[in-house]
Amino acid sequence: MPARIQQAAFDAGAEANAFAAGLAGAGAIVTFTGIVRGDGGLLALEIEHYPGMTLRAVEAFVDAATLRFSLTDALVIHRHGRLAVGEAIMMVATAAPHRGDAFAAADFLMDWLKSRAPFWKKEIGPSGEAWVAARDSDEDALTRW
Amino acid sequence: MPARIQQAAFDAGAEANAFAAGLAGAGAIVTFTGIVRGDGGLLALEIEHYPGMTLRAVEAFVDAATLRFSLTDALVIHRHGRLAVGEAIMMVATAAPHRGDAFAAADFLMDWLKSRAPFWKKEIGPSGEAWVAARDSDEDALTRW
Amino acid sequence: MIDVLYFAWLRERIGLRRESVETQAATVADLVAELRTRGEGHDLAFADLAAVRVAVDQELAAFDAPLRGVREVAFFPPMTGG
Amino acid sequence: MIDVLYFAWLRERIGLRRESVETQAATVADLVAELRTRGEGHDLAFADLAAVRVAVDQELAAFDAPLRGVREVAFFPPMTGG
Repeated sequence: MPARIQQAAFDAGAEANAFAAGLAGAGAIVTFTGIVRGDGGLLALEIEHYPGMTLRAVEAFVDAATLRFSLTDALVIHRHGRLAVGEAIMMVATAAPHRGDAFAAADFLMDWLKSRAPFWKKEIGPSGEAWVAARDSDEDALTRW
Repeated sequence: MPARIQQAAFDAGAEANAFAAGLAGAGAIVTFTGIVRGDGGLLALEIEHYPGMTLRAVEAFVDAATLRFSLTDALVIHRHGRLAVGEAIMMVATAAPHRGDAFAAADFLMDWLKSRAPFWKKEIGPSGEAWVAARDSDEDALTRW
Repeated sequence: MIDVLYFAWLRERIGLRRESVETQAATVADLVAELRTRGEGHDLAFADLAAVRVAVDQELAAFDAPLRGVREVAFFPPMTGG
Repeated sequence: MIDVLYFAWLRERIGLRRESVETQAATVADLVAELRTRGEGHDLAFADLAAVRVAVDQELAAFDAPLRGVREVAFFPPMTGG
């Protein structure tokens, strides 16, 4: 299952090990884990998503990465709902015969998840709530690929 | 402890979780794990190293990466001795407030470990043993930084 | 009948997660023009279309996308996942 | 007295992990010239210096590095870790 969208917390290390155990012929595994940072007194993050669309969109990115980078396998886990500071938001794992492909594919997946997967983050702080604005740099990052 | 050189196998997922648990302020964690591939009937890999020099060299690379990429923390584990196909050879973990730094630092550390850490790999196959030749591309990769 | 969905601050401004709309609109842009007449919240939500993204039948689309045969249109701000 | 260490195929060709060498060599290159006279294995190991790397007191160094005060010199092929 190349992608999972879930409210529940996940164990990044256990997921990485399960991912690695299912591989044959990989020489390189890259994982990326995104964590809620407590900058500016942030209390929690609320992540909204588009249930009908999210999983298919993420799976399409995984398929694109797999085709483009000679991957052995790839995995995306992305949470929604309320997340406390320090919790893992999402993770990407990529496996390839060679490390260049594994690194590039993880970077590629992160760029697409940031700007094209239907998730929206709201920051909940001591003085109120605010939707996170998309950054031009995230959009620009897509032109790298 | 930013670097460990060891003969014993390690649990990449457990190491990644322990690394993550010790962080404060990181928004991004990248891990790289190198695995012994069974290409061409390879039976095992024998990794020799230079005990007096290895740990200090690897720690120096970690220090350089930490200075250069605004890291929260970094870890390198590298094994020596005889490794079977499918076993993890080494891992790198990097943590940073932002993902660009975490990715770049992991890539940087891999480039330095490949070409400047005193490890030598010997491939043990069905028809004999042969030292792995360094590739020009690995040496060239250092000029990126 | 088209199901219209709203996410993030568009949902909050409009005060709805979804609504069913009887429309003859030919394109997403035409639909937006109709939706803006539904009230102040709708009008405000669509005031700056540069800040709005659209998906047609759960695929990202442009505002000139045709609506013939379409069952679901979703409006939301630029995505901020990852 | 300098401790001279060999790794990987240099170790195998020379048949030694380390040896203590009494030398007045001024540089690594001078030391290599002396070592090559120690036997066929030594001579063969240093036949192509482009394929040999050196560390002086456990720091990577060049063949023209001076040996004054040095305690340990290691010879090995290009590294292949990671």
